[in-house]
Parts: sequence; C-alpha cells; structure tokens
Amino acid sequence: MLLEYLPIAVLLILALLLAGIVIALGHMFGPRHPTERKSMPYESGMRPIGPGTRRMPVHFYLVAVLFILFDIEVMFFLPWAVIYKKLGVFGLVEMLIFIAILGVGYVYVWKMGALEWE
Amino acid sequence: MSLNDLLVNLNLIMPITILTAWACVLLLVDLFIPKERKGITALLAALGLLVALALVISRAGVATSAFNGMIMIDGFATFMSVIFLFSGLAGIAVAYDYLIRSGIERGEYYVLLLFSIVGMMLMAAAADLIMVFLALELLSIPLYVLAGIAVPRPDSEEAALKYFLLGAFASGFFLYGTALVYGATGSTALTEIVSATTSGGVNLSFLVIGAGLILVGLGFKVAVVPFHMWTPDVYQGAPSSVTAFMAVGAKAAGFAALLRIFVLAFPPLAMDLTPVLWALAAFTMIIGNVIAIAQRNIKRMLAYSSIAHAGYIMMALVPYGQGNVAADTVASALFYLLAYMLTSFAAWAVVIALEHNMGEGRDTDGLSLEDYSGLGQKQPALAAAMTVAMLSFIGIPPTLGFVGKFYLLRTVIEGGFPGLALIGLLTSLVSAYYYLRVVVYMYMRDGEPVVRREPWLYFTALATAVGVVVLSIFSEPLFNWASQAVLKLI
Amino acid sequence: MWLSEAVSSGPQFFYLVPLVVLFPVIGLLVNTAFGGRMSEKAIGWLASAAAGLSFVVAVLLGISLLSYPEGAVVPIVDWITIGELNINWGFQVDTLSVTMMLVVAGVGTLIHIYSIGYMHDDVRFQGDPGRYQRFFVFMNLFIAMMMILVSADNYLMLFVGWEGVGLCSYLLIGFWYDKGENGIGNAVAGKKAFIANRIGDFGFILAAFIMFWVFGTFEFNAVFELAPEVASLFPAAIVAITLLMLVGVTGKSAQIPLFVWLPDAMAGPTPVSALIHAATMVTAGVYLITRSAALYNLVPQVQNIVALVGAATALFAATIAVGQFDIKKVLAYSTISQLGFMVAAVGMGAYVAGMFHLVTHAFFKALLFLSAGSVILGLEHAHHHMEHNSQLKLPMDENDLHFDPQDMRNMGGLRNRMKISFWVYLIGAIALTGIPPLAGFWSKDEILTDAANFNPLAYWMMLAAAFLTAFYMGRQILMVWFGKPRSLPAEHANESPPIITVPLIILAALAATGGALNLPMWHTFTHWLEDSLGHLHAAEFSLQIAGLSSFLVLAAIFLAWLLYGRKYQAMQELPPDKRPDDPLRPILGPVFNALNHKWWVDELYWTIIINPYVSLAHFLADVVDWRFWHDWFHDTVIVGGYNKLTQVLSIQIDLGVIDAVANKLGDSVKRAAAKWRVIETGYVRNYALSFFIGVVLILGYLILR
Amino acid sequence: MVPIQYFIGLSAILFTIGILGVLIRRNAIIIFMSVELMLNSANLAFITFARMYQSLDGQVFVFFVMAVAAAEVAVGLALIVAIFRNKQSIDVDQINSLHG
Repeated sequence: MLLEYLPIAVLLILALLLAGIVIALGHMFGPRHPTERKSMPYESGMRPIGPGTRRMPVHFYLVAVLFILFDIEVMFFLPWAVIYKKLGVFGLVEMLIFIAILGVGYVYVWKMGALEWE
Repeated sequence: MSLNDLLVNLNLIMPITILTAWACVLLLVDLFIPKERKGITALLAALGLLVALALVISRAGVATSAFNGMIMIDGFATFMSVIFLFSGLAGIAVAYDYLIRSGIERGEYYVLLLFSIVGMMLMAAAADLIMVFLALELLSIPLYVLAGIAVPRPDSEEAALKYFLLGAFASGFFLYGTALVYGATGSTALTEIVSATTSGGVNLSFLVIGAGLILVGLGFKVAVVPFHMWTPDVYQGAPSSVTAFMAVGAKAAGFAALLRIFVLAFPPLAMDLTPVLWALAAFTMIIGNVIAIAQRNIKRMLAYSSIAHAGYIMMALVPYGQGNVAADTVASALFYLLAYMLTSFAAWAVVIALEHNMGEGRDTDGLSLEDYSGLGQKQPALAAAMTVAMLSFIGIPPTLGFVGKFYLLRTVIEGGFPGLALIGLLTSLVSAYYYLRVVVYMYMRDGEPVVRREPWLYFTALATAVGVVVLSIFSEPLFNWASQAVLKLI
Repeated sequence: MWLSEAVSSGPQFFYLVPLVVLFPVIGLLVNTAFGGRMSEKAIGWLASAAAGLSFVVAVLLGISLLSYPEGAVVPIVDWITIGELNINWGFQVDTLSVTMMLVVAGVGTLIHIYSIGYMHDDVRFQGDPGRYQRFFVFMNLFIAMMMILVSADNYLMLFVGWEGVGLCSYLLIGFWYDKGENGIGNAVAGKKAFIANRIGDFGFILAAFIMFWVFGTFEFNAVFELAPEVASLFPAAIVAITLLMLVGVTGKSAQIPLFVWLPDAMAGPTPVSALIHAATMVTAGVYLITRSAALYNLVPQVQNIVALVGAATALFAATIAVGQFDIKKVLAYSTISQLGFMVAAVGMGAYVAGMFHLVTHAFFKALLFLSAGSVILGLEHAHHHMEHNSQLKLPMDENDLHFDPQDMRNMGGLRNRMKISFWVYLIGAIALTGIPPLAGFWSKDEILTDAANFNPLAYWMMLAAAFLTAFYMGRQILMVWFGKPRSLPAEHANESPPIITVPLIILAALAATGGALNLPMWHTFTHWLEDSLGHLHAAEFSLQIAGLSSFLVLAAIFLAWLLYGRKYQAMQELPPDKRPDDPLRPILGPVFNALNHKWWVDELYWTIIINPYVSLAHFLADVVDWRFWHDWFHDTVIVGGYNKLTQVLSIQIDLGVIDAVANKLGDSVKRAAAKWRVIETGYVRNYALSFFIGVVLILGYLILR
Repeated sequence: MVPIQYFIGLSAILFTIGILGVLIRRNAIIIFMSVELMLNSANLAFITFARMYQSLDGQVFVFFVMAVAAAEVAVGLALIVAIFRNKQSIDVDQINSLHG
C-alpha cells in the first residue's frame, strides 16, 4: 500500500532536499563577510537617494490586470474556433453570450474610467 | 448539443440564469444611478432575488439534471437556494443603511452580492467537481472584494487580504484534490466517481487523498478547525453587513457542496473518511466554543460561534456513509443551516444596529460587550431579538436552534456516534457561558447603548427572531420539507 | 298550585354568573387604562359600580336559587388539558357560593363607596394622589379574585382565587410601602402576610396534589361523590388532605400558629382592613372547610383538631386583644378570635353556625373597622388642621407632634364630637359582644350551643373567649368614646362626611338585624344551605347556654366599666409620670405586659424559627453559595478552570500547540532558514501553516491508517 | 514516452513548493504567486490524467482553472495595491492589526 506512495514520497523528499541543498550550498560555500558598505545598494560608492525601488503609477497595475483578465478569456475562443463548424449556430450563440458577458465587464471598466490615463 | 438544448438547459436553471443576467444588467444600470441614490440599486437587487426566489419555489419538486449532468436541479438544490436567496435578501436589508453610515455606499456591493449568490446556488446544484470549483470561486471572489469594500479602512483591507490569500490557498488544495480524484476515477462527475469506485480498478490512494484534499478545501470555506484561523480576523475586519452575509451564505454553500459531494461521490470511502470527519467535528466544536469565551468583541465572538456551529453541522456529515441514516443526517444538516441562517441574521442585525462611528479612518465603536449594557431597557425590541438569537445559538427551546440541535444529535446518535453527540452537548453547554453573557450585559448592566434606529435593520432583526421562535413551533413540516429535499439525493 | 308552578318556573339567571367576575375585571381594566385621565370621583364610583353590579348579579343568582335550589355548574372554558388532567374553569352556583358572593359583593360595595371618601382624605394626608387609582384597581382585583375563589367548581380554580386574594392582600397591606417603621414597616408587614400565607398555601397545594393523586380530579362534585369510597380504601389520604387543608386555613384565616400576620396587616388602609382582613378574605378558610364538608365529615379526628385549633385561637387572640392600645389592633385580634369561633364551628360539623357567624361577622366587623377608620380620620383631620394653625399649635406638647391617631390613649370623649360614628360603633360592638337581639348574639349562641353538644373543651374555651370579647370591647368603647378627651386632636375632632357615614349606617342596620337570617324558630339559613351541603342538623336553642353567655357578657361589660369607666377617669387626675397607661397594668402586672406584647409570639417565632432560618440562609448564602459555591467552586473551579482551559486552548493549544506545532515546524524551518537569512513568520502565514498542519495530519492519517 | 508518474511527481513537487512558498515568504505578491503555482501544479496533474485517460475533460478543466486564476489575480493585485497605498508595505507580517 505504502509502496504506491513511494514515488510521491521520494519526490517530496527530493524536493525538500533540493531546496535545502541549494540553500545550504550557498550558505556553506558562499563566503560572507558582511560590512556596512557591502550591504548598501550600490557598492560603487553611489549614495542611494530615496527608496531603492521607484514607485510605479498604479495605472500600470490596473491596465495590466485588465489586460490579463481579457487576455485570459480569449483562450476560450481557441477551442471554440477549432470546432466552430461542428458546433454550428449553437456554438455561435454560446460564444455571443460569452462575449456579451465580457462586454458587460468592458463597459463597466470603461464607464468607471479605468482606461483613462490621467 | 443544439441551440434548442441550450435554451432548454438554460430554462432548467432559470433562477440562476435570471439572477446572472440580472446581476450583469444591474452592473451596467448602476453606472447610471447617481451616487446618492444607490438605494435604487439595492431595491433592484432585492427585486432580482425575489424573482429568483419565486422561480425557485414555483419549481420546487422538480428533479432533473441539466448541461449533461453538470448540474442537478433537485430538492436539495431548491432547499439550499431558498436559504441563499433569503440570506441575500437579509444581506441587502442589513446593508443598505450600514453602507450609507460607513460612507461606502457603492452599487457594486449589491452586484457582487448577487454574483456571490449565483455562485452559491450553483454550488448547491453542482453535480460535477468542475462545477463545484467554478461555483466555489464564483462565490468566493465577490466575497473577497466585499470584505475589502470599505477601503481604505485598514481592518477591512487586512480582512480582505487574509481572506483572499488563505482562500486562494485553500482553493489550491481543493483543486489538487479534484485532480487526484479525476486521476483515480477518470471522471469528475459525482455519480461516475462512485460508479467507478464500486466497479473497482481505481487508484484508491489517489482517491482517498483527493477526497481528503477536497474536504480540506471546503473545510476552509465552512471554517472547521484547523482551517478556521482566518474566520475571526475576517469577520472582525470585514464590514458587518458583509460578515453577516458571509457567515451564513458562504458557510451554507460550503456545506451544500460537502454534503452533495460526500453523499453522492464518496460513500465507498466512508470507512476512511468518517474518523477524519469525526475529529474535525469534535475539534471544531471544542475549540470554537472554548475560544469564543475569551472574546470581548462581539464580531469576534460571533466568528468563533460560527466556527463552533460549523462543528455542529459537521457532525451531520460524520455518518454520511450509512445509507439508512444518511437521509436523516443530511436533512438535519439542512434544517440546522436554515435555523442557523435565521438566528445569525437576528444576531447580526442587532450587531449592525449597535455599530457606529465606522466612517473612514476611524475606529469602529459599539462592538464590545460593554456597548450592549442597558440595551434591554433602552431598546427592548432589539434586546429581545438578540436574546432570542443567543438562546437559539445555545439551543434552548423554544427556538429553531434547539430543534435543529435536537435533530442533529438524534441522527448522530442513530448513526452510532454517541461520543460525538456528547461532545456536541457538552460544548453547547460551554457555549451558554458566552452567549448568555451578552444577555446579561443587555439586561443586567446599566448603560446608554448607541443604537441606530433604522426600519430595515429592525425589520430584519425582529422578523428573523420571530421566525426563529415561531418556526420552532412548526418545525415538523419544516423538517419534513428538508427530508423531502434529500430524498432524491440519497 | 299556581304558586309552586310559578316558583319552579321562576326566573333562572345562572348563566349570568361569569358576570360576578367580569364586572370587577372590567372596572379594574378601565381604571388601569384610563384612570390617569379620570377624576378621583369617577375612578371611585366606577370601581364601586363594578362591585355593585357584581352584587346585583349575586342577588339575581340568589333569586334564581329560590326556584332552582339545586343550583348549577356553569362551565366557561377548558383551562388546562394535559393528558388525563382536564380542568375546566366552571362556576359553581349553589346556595353556599351565592351566600359568599352576596357577602363579598354586598359588603365590598359598601366599602368601595366608603373608600371614595376615606381614601380621598388619606391620600391627601399620607401620600401622593396618584395612588387613588391604584387603590381602586387593587380593590376591584380583589373582588374579582374573591369571586373566583367562592364561585370555583373545582379545587384548582379555588386555589387560583385563593392565591389571587393573597396577592391583593399583599399589595394592599403594602399600599403605603414607604411608610411605617424605618420607612419599610408596611412593606415588611406585607411581606410577613405573604410569607405566612405562603406557608399555608403550601399545605393547600400539597392537599391538592394528594387529592389529584387519589381522586384523579379536582372537581367538587366528583371528589365528594368518590370521597366515601376513597375513605374506605385509603382513610389516610382523606386525613392527609383535610389536615393539609387545615394548614392552608390557618394561613388564610389567621389561626394558630400562622395568625401573626393579621395584626400587622393593619398597616394597610382601613377599608382594606375592613374588607379583606375582617369581612371576606380571611373567611375563605371557613368557606373552604364548609365547601369540603363532605371530606371533613369522613374524618372525625381531624374535625376535632380543627375545632380545637379554632377554639384555642378564639381564646388566645381574645386575651391579646385585652392588652392592645391601637384601635385597629384590638379589632384585628378580635377578628382572629372571631375567626377562631367560625373555624371551631365548622370543625365541629356545625357548618351552618360557622357560615352564619361568617355572615354576621362580616357585617359587624366591617362596621367596626370602618367606624374606627372614621375615628382615625377625624383625629387626623384635627391634628392636621392644628399643625397648620399657629394659634392652636402652641399648646401642643411633644407627644402631640408624634401623634398616633390610632392610639386609644389619645382618644376619649369622642361620643359628643362624632355622634353618628359613635352610635354605629356602639351597635357594632354590641353585635360583636353578643347581646341579644343583635346579630352576633344569634350566631355566636348557635356556635356555643353546638360546642356544648359536641366538644365540651372547645365550649369552655369559647365561653371564656366570649367573656373576654365583651371585656375588651367594653374597654375599647369606654376608652374611645367616653370620658374626657386625652389629646388636643381628640378635642377638636369632627364627624366624617356622609359618604363615609352612610355606608356605616347601612352596615349598622345589617349588624343589628342580621341575626334574623337564622332565628332558632325558623332556621331559614339552615334550610338555605341544606341545598348545598345536604342534610344539616340545626342547633336547638338552649336557654341555659344563651343565659350563661349573656350573663358573662354583661358581667364583662360591668367589669370593663368598673376599670375603664371609673378607675381610668380617676387615673387621669394623677400626674403623668405616676399614671399607668392602663388600669389593668397595676392589677395584672407582668401578665398585662405579656398581653400587651402579644404573649411574645412574634418574638418566639423570631427566636425559634426565623432567626435560625435566617442564620441558615446566611450560612447557605454566604458560606455555601457565596464562599464555597461562588468564590471557590464557581470562581476558582469553573471560571478559573474555564479561563485556564481557554488560556490553555487559546494560548497553549491554539497558539501553543497548533501554533507551536506550527511554530515548531515553522521553527525548524525557521531555525534552518534563520541561519540562511530567512525571515520570521507572521500571522497570515501562521494561519496558512495551521492549515497546512491540518492537511498533513489528515493526509497522514488517510495514508497511514 | 515519459511515464505518467514523472508528471505526477513533478506536479507534486510544484505543489509542495507552492505550499512552502505560502508558508515561508513574507511578500504578499510572492505568496500569491506561490498559490498560483499550486493551481498550476494541479493543472499539470489534470493534463497528465487527461492524457492518461485519453479524454479531454481534464484539459477543459484547465481552461477554467486558468480563467479563474486570472480573476483571482485581478482581485488579489487590486487588494495588494490598495494595502500598499495604505501601509507602504506588502509584508504580510506587518498586516496583523486584527488578531487574538
């Protein structure tokens, strides 16, 4: 019984080992002599001004998220397109419903002003 | 499948179809409703729920499957749909004024609520694990947003983030469990899973582990120990009207899925799963009730109380594999969910009426036990509703909670788990301590409670409280209805 | 021929009987709801009208009974139906219950009317006017409850009324709950009455339990029908029922040993004392025994006990009455004593005599109380008047400032100032002492005759009581009405208004002529009651007994005159510090002290029952409940245990075990990771970890099972 | 052909890594990415089993999972952005005002 799980167990152990080994190796072989200067962002001597990461305008995120949403939905078109002929009117109607629902989201997003870059 | 089939199938799930379409339309309509008149959106959403409710009730008694067996329209789905739709209506009733007071009156609130209810209804009707997963996400994602709808209030954001991260985490487990079950049986349809299992030739280890992971994923949704830790934080941080809806709807939906999946697909695994369910139920009842004692914040207390009640309902699942009592246990779980819904809304409506000062950037007041001092003198009606709710939570007659517990414990004992029933009994004794403490504060301490006098809140609190008492008197037909509902399922 | 036909087809009003209860209920409801907006007069007259209409109905019932002497049972509703137990609320209409209804409603109506005047002044002097409404609501409630009591057709309904009148009694004794000793004296008196009654009621309800156990029913007719059969099978059951009922009777009718509440009950307004604590409620015990005659007749030994309890009470209370100075206290002990006569009578099976005395006593004792109230009112008026009149105020001494308008030592010579009150009081007193031909003579004589035949011991005790009765009434008359006024208010007292005196005159007329109900020649009353109680023996008038008792009464009055008519007046000439407050004191010495202190019965009860009980209660409350149960068991064991358990579970288990397991697992990861510059865990991740532990445990179990 | 077990093994490893990521990382976005990893490991399992059974059900399932995951991403990112605006941090260990 247990034997069936052996592959899983082995893999689990392997995964853990691997993670452990990688970190351990880095720890063991990587020489570490932390100094104040070393822990600074730029070892070139440049003094960092302000935070290390620039803040992106939130609009980037928003647009990116919207893109992902609509982009991912497109993948439903793919199988549909493959057997479009076989599905006939039914497939067309189904997809129209799907697009209509997407359209609702689109109209909502538009109306809420999420697409305006200001 | 032809176009005609599509229409037939859409017609079969008409309440869900209508509600989905209505939610989409409402999302657009809401864009054109001015900000100060979002009451119209609330009314429209309630209208949609009422129409769906009427449809559901008019079609009670129908038992059929739709979309190639992905969805089952039967008594079970009908019963649960009624619970969901009622909690949606109550969720709108308690929210309307609350949102205005909190300064978060947004039409999206109602739309998201509708989508979430669609998810719940699908969940109760789902007969395929894919469907269950989709429904689970459809009900959860709006709830994540709703929990955080009070942005930029930090606690609301925090609640939303915790709920979201852990919810997604749990979804992962559920999904992986589904994958394993599919791998073991070659199908995700519940009926085919069981037939594949009985006909042999399945990888039982995959199946059992898959079932365990599915249990974990749904156990998160209904908040059983040890998958409960999000509950208090989220219940506390989310806007109270959301919490009220979530506490009832999401829990009921989770149990709907658990009951259907386990009773339909996993009876052959009962030997393996029953001890797990037993332990989950026992720990949930014990830990939920005991930790609730330490709570002074009423929302946190109710959160632990909801955990504890998940434990009670979980008891019904324990004997799920015994054909002779399974019908009774499922019926008693359904009945208990109904009782829990009414009781919860009575309590939450009162909590919402007392909550105040929760505008932007301020700490909310009116949520500690002390704020309930003197409610008995100042607002006897609300105090009475709260008392009824507390008694019902404990399970003291004449309340639905009592009847529900009675049925539950009876079936658990019939199923041959007297020990579990004993734990249930003892923990509900323990629970009396913290429930009655609320009553003590209301009636035996002097104080000046700040109470929002708003007709819909009053109506919800009193109507549900009266329902809790009155229906307990007519519990027999209700229970029979629940039994009828599961007849087809078993 | 036509006459008998006319009689047998005479009017039949039995169906009206629910109205005797309904009218007072309507009255009290209207007064409760609208009393706040009605004038005092309207409230009072409405309440009186409610009582009066009840009386009219009772009269109609009485007329109907002339034609249909067998009476009827008029059911109204099924009250309780549980399994075998089926209790209807029905009305028993027969001569016995109608007699009680007539007394209750008749005397009650007169007292209501009297109260309109009396309470007007009392409220003015003693409290806020808003109480006026409350008073009449309580009074109507009392009438309704008393009607339920006397008209019930089963023991349970009777018990409802029995409890109801007890409640009204409590409410009305404590009517001025903020007055009295230390500001709570009246409330304490009410409580005392309630507790004493409760002890009695406990007996009653035990009797009811046994009755249901044995008979399976509470209905009078069914019980009485079965009684002989039961008596032959379980004689002990009947003995227990009747004895326990006797306990109830000693509570309600103030017999030894539970009589102590009645004197204190005088804290209530005087009309209440007259109606509830003299004329009607306290006679409920006599009614109960009479109603249960069919049971008592079966157990002569219990009857004997009842008779002796009654006779002993009669004598004992009479001795105490001799030593009292409060005009109402004297009457209160007199009431106890007279109730003793009645109980003794019904105990001897002389039901007619008992009921007869009940009726006449209702007349003359109500009369005495009401006229005493008139006297009190007169003195209060005068006192009040003087307090607000600087010219008259000057000569008042210290004693007058703390003036007690009920103390007979402050009275004297009132006969000239309050003529009507004097005459009616005199009539009442003569009726009570039993001088022929007034009412009291006939009824008391009938009791004494029966006693002489059946129970010599009771007879002699009652004879002594009769002697004392005459003595203390003579003493009271002389102290109150004769001699010279002994206080300023007594000098300035005025007669009360007609609304008070008219009911007095009516009652005086009844007290004078009430004896005609059952004159020895005709036995009208006996035959009337026979329709309810079956065949009754009528006591033959005995000249010897009548003569002896009359002689004793006259002797006692003469003795009273010697002491209080002559000697007391002579004593007034002595300087105050050498003057005894009562001429009996020098003669009887410590015995008088004992009488004055009521034989220290209250103190005795305090010492042997209440103090140990209170100590026990303190012990239970303080030591057992508070220190042991609350402090130790509850706080330490339960709460502490809970808290510990909660802490254990929330800190040790939830945080400790789950988290610790989480932390441990997290720690092991953490310790490893901390070395390799990894982060510490936070909350959300703790939750995820607990989640994960759950998954591991479940899957571990499923795999390793 | 690569044996099924390998795929399943890989999917199990990915799943475990996802879990560990959720348990160990502090950054909300990375936690979320770990969750996505868990979902995708399940997807891998689905595809594998679909291939094993020569049926399309599993593959269709994957489509839905991806769509759902996208929806979750949208919500999750929006939440995280909102929190970042408030706290200037998305370290989940600093988001602990609700506790006890």
